[in-house]
Amino acid sequence: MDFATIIQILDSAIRLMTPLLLACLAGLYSERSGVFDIGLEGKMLMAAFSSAAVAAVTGNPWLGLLAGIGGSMALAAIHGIASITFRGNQLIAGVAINFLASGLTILMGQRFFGLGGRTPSLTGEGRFGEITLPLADTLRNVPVLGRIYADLISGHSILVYVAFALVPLTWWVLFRTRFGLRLRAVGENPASVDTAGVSVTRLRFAAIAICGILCGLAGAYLATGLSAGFVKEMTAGRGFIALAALIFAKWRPWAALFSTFLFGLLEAIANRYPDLDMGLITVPSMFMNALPYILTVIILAGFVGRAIPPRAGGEPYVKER
Amino acid sequence: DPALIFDLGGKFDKSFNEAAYNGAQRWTEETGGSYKELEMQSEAQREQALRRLAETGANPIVMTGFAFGNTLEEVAPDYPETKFVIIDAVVEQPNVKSIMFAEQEGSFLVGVLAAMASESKTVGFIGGMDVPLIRQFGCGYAQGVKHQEADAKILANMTGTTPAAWNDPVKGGELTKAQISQGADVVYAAAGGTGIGVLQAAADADILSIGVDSNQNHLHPGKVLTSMVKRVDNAVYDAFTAGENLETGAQVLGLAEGGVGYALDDNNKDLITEEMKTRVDEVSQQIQSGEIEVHDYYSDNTCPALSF
Amino acid sequence: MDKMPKWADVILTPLISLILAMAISALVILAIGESPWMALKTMVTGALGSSYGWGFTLYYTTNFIFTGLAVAVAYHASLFNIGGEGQAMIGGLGVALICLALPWPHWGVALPAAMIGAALFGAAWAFIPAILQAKRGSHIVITTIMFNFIAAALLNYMLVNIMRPQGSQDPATARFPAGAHLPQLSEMAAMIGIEWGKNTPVNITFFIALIACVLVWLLIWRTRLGYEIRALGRSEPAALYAGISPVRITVIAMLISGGLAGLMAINNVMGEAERLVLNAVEGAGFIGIAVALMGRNHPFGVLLAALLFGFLYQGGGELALWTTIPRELIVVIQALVILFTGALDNMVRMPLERIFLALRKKGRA
Amino acid sequence: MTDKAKRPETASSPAIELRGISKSFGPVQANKNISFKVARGTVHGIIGENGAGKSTLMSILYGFYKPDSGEILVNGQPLNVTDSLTAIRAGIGMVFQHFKLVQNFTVLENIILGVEDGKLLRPSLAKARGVLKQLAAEYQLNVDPDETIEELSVGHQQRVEILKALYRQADILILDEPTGVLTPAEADHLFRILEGLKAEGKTIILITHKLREIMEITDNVSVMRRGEMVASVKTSETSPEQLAELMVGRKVLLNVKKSPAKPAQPVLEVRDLQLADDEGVQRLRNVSFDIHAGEIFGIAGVSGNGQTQLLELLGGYPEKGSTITGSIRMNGQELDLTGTRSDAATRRARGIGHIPEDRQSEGLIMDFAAWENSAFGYHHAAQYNSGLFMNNNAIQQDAQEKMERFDIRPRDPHLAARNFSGGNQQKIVVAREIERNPDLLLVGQPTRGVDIGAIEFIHKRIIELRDAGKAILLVSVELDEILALSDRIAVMFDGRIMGERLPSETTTGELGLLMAGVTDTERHDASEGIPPEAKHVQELPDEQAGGAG
Ligand SMILES: Nc1ncnc2c1ncn2[C@@H]1O[C@H](COP(=O)(O)OP(=O)(O)OP(=O)(O)O)[C@@H](O)[C@H]1O
Ligand SMILES: Nc1ncnc2c1ncn2[C@@H]1O[C@H](COP(=O)(O)OP(=O)(O)OP(=O)(O)O)[C@@H](O)[C@H]1O
Ligand SMILES: [Mg+2]
Ligand SMILES: [Mg+2]
Repeated sequence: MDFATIIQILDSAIRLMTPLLLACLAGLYSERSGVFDIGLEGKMLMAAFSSAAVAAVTGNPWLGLLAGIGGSMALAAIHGIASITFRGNQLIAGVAINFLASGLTILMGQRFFGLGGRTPSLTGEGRFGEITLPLADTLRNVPVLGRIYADLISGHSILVYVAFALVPLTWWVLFRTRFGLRLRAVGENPASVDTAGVSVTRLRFAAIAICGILCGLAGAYLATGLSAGFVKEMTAGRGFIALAALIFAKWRPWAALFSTFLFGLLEAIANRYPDLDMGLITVPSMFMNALPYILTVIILAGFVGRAIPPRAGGEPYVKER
Repeated sequence: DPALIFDLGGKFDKSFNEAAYNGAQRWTEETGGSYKELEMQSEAQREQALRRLAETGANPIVMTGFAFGNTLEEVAPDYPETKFVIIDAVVEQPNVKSIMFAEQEGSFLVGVLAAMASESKTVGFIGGMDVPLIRQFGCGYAQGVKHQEADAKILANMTGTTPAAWNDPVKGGELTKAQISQGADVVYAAAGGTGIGVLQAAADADILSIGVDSNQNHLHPGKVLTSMVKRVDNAVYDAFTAGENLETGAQVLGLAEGGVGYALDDNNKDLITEEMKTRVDEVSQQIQSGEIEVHDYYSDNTCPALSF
Repeated sequence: MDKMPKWADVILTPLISLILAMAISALVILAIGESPWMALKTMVTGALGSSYGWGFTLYYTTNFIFTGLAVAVAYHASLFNIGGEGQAMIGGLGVALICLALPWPHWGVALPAAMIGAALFGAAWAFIPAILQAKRGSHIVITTIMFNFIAAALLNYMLVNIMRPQGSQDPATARFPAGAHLPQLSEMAAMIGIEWGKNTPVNITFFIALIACVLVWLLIWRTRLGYEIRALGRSEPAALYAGISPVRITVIAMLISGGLAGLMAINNVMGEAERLVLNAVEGAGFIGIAVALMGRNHPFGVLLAALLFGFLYQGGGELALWTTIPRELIVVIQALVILFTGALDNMVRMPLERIFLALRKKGRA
Repeated sequence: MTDKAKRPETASSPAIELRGISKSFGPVQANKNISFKVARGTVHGIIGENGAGKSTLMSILYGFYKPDSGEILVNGQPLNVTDSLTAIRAGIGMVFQHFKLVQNFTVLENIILGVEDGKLLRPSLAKARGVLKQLAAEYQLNVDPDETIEELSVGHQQRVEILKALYRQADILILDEPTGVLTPAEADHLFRILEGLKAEGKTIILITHKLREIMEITDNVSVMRRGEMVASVKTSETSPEQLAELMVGRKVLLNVKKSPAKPAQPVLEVRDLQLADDEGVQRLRNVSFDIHAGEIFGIAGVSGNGQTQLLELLGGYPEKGSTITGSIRMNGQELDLTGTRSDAATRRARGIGHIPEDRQSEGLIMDFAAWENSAFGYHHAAQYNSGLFMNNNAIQQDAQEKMERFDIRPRDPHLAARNFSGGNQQKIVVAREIERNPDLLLVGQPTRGVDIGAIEFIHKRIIELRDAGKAILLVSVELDEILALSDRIAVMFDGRIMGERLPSETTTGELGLLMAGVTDTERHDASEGIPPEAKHVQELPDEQAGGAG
């Protein structure tokens, strides 16, 4: 494997991990506040659709992004009302959101654009373009570091940089601010927050709203950054992978960066080597496709150990029964 | 009235269901006739849909997709008065017309074009879900490339192993970029909705791509080298036109029958040079005359030009 | 003391929730410019209006019973098995291998053998996540999600490269021998001279599913094993105190769960398709999650929820088949039903409780 | 945080006045039209049986629950307590029966939660660190501010709760059963702190089941029964007997009578037991003792000195990853220490019953009905099964009878365990274990948080079992309980048995010294009369354990 290949694989891994990272951080806020979210997939899908739809109509990806966030937030609101206000089962609410998004996106797409659920393809300014960082072209000729800067670090969509910046930001919010302290507390023991005179409901809604925003970014990146429009079911299970990455990361931001990178990397490797020729036998492409999942299981079994979720996670906060 | 049943992908699958739909639309526009159409919702419905349509007197009943083969085998004898048309599978019943497309031949042609258009002599193939049909596409393509350029390199990827592989433009784009980084400068997508991502990524990187099933040249004018068209629309149109007098039996639509081919239109006329056009037409003739024999993947589940 | 009578909680609450879900669905249908009334009529007649509709409704119900029970059993041990999809896929593989292995003389012999194959393969697919959870603490939610993907790849490989008959382009196995043909309910009805559900896929597996409900009920609430499963699910320290081995129970519960999911293949692979196709499970594993949660993880609840989803599936299918309403509408309706009956149930229950409390106070005064 | 100057201090008005407070939870009326006053600068006790409504009333005062009706006056001013923040601002602090701490937060983080200054944590933490140091010095409330809660002993966790209230500058401090989880030394320490607070003019409301504490520390006492306030009296004008009668509504025996033991053959012989946990920390060191049929062997000690590990090991479920050596003989037969035949089920089959220290997380499945719990651990017994299935009718029948014999209320076997009060939950466990008639009964903290009536009952049953010729191992942090029940007393410290005494020949003072790790030889050095400093007692084992590991 030469240097250029490594750069290419890493570059691909970065693009592939970005939606996972955004969704994973989204889930992190929600679950840290004690609301389990298996509806990440649905929110991303809805965001992908609404961002692509609005970007297609207006030709402006930023308006698309706003719409994406709006779409995802609408589903987040449903999740909140069901699982916080009415103390419903968080998992069921998440399942419902996934179905809802899967149906509604196509229904609306068909109604607005008549393309069987697709949105028209975005062209030129309608998408988030790749940003060339300053001096990327001049530095490209510097050995190793220059290549890394120019080909790996530079040249991504703005949302990629946002996603990476969100990791330290999330860490900082969680562990250095009042809001973060309360958020973590409410996910561990809501009664402690309640008896301190802080509203459990408000905190959890805030967390869910942030989750909605981040899923919005993830969806918008899929539809208006990585591709040029919406195709039905285009999230293709990434919400579930993000959830797995979140558990993998034991609900910690830096670890989330690592775990989503791992998923991105494994997928990039499988993409690059569709059938691995290992001398005697050739590993069939099906197994290269499944490789990221197999390796995840192995890593999980071998190195990660028990992941303990936020203690109050999954349970609605009920004072009086 | 005739009837048309779409397979699970749905009629807007950007692939052959959509082509079938277009054929039926064309027939409606030209004849003013009407037809019934159904989209499959689940595996178990196939039989239900066939029987219900037959009972309501629809004739002929056209269905797209090999997955109907087994069911039709059972249902057809129960409705001897009704004619059935199945696309992509062979069902040996007196009242069934089976239409197969020689995808390998069309793919062979675009393979030749790809090899000629490629400067790096490295070309790519991206399939959707890893099923034999897609391997047939890939195999024909690879043979065409090798025929033209014996030491050309062919990169092949399948998107995945679940139906999600048909609708993952993001992964399609990523696979394209991976192939580009390995030198590919022409990429052929046979991947339904995933292909949209492939064509997009190719256009973004300013390399050439090849569309599939219907003419996709217009998606990125000047960036799509050509499309391997599979004239499912014609097959449906013809079946509808023939109506109840349809001739049954098996039929393979290859280059000779105009069932498959490559698309040439305003969008790609600057990409296909005179030389390329001459060459590809020559190859087409050779295939039709049997001078070139294109290997059929189904015949032995192997491909001489590509390993899966 | 309960805040309201049990019947109100078990019947009234879900009923009102269902009506709410239907009302919102009607609004959605109006919004896409169709008539809700027509839609409802199509769905009801299509799914329940004829023996034909019932034949399909019950066929889907059968699938959902198995996957729903699978999720429910694991849930009692507080294991969230998202892997029903993969376990059912691999169960199908088991069925296919067995059905194709021998020229079965009669279904009466083939069925038990295939059931064993289905259950064993499904259970085997659940075993690795189970043992990893029990011994290594690897989170079962992740491992079962991963095993869904791996199962898809494995099945893909088996069907495309190994089990596909020579020359066929369909990634599916050959047809099972005639001796492995399961009696359809219509055939059974015909034997006693009734014409019922002609050409519908519902078959004898439906009764097996009903028996499975009863057996699961017995298992969970009448056996020591079920008692231990429930105890472990509620409190691991207490289980240890009582001499219940968490490792053993975790593994057993997941084996049963996977086995049940695998058994679904008897219905769709052996009973309906009579061969194994790639897409055989069609998401029933995921619907099983909704079914179990809505059925409150009780076999009887699972049965009812499976019926509801069977109805939605068939009625919705009819809707998409015969009207211009896109099929995605059914997905939306399903989502709304799950949302209102499963997650927003307290929205209905809380006011109801207040009403009943007021009534009781009045009654006392 | 609130500014003290803003609070009106009318000398004549009581610190707290409640008028006509009522509260129902669904059909249950927890508080019925309660009115009462707490004078400023006093310690006011509240007693009442389990479920009488004490916690509910205090939670209302603290804004945790909303009352259905009634009025709250603080310092003579009506206060609309809508949430806990209002209460905190009005100078009310509360230490809940079940602590409201975040387990994986540090002490400091828990302290500032909800009263952070500003949006960033750093300044708040720095400030709290300073204040904490000051408070610690002022009230001897030492805790390491950077320790996480889950690492702390229960006693220390309680200190954190008190510090939380003080940090919020509470003038009125409510403590709900604070001593239920404390050792005598810790409790004494707490009371000294409370006296100090009172001396500063703070008002304290103390809920407890222990009449001795009421008599010792309170100025006034109120009695609750079934949601009503039945009496409010000056402590100096009442007696424990009178209070007990007010509470329960009948006469109670405050000390169970028992005849001298008639020990017979040894039932349990423990030799050189060693246990190191999965982190290698030595939890049991060379523990050896015998228990004979017909005697109660009491183990006293500050919690966290290996008693839990001893009980779990004998009960068949030592912590995962422990290394164990030594030998245990039961009725002359060797017991497996590891492997599948060392689990709790096997131990039960050998005739060992076990009333665990923690009834809620170990002894009961809270979501199971009482009848299901009544067979827990014995669900394989022949009498509860018929063939493949469990015989639910038999179990229910049996549960019904146990509930009669043990006076478990409400007498409804179909009610879930969580819906019984703590005392009745404990009775379900005690009934289950005693009625199996085990040869050896392991008993851990049998009356923690249980009211007087129930304590009397449980003690009687344990003695009856002894008199039926069974061996009993009693572990309790309540010295009174140990002294009242045991025929022989051992004291555990840092995983070791420090010594054995006969109850008739020892004193609380002597036992207290042993519990602090002071042996007979060292004892001459220890100055007479000064009990070991509570903090010292608490922290010694931790340090030593850490050193060993
Ligand atoms: N959160 C709650 N939800 C419903 N009912 C409750 C709740 N808390 C208390 N109750 C009811 O209120 C009554 C009073 O309970 P409370 O906890 O105030 O008693 P208590 O006097 O503190 O008892 P204990 O001595 O056991 O602590 C109980 O009988 C119970 O039925
Ligand atoms: N969340 C709740 N839901 C229903 N009932 C409750 C709840 N909390 C308390 N109770 C009721 O309150 C009563 C006393 O419960 P509480 O929790 O105060 O007891 P406890 O603190 O466990 O007992 P103890 O004081 O003996 O430790 C019980 O009858 C119980 O039914
Ligand atoms: Mg209590
Ligand atoms: Mg209480």
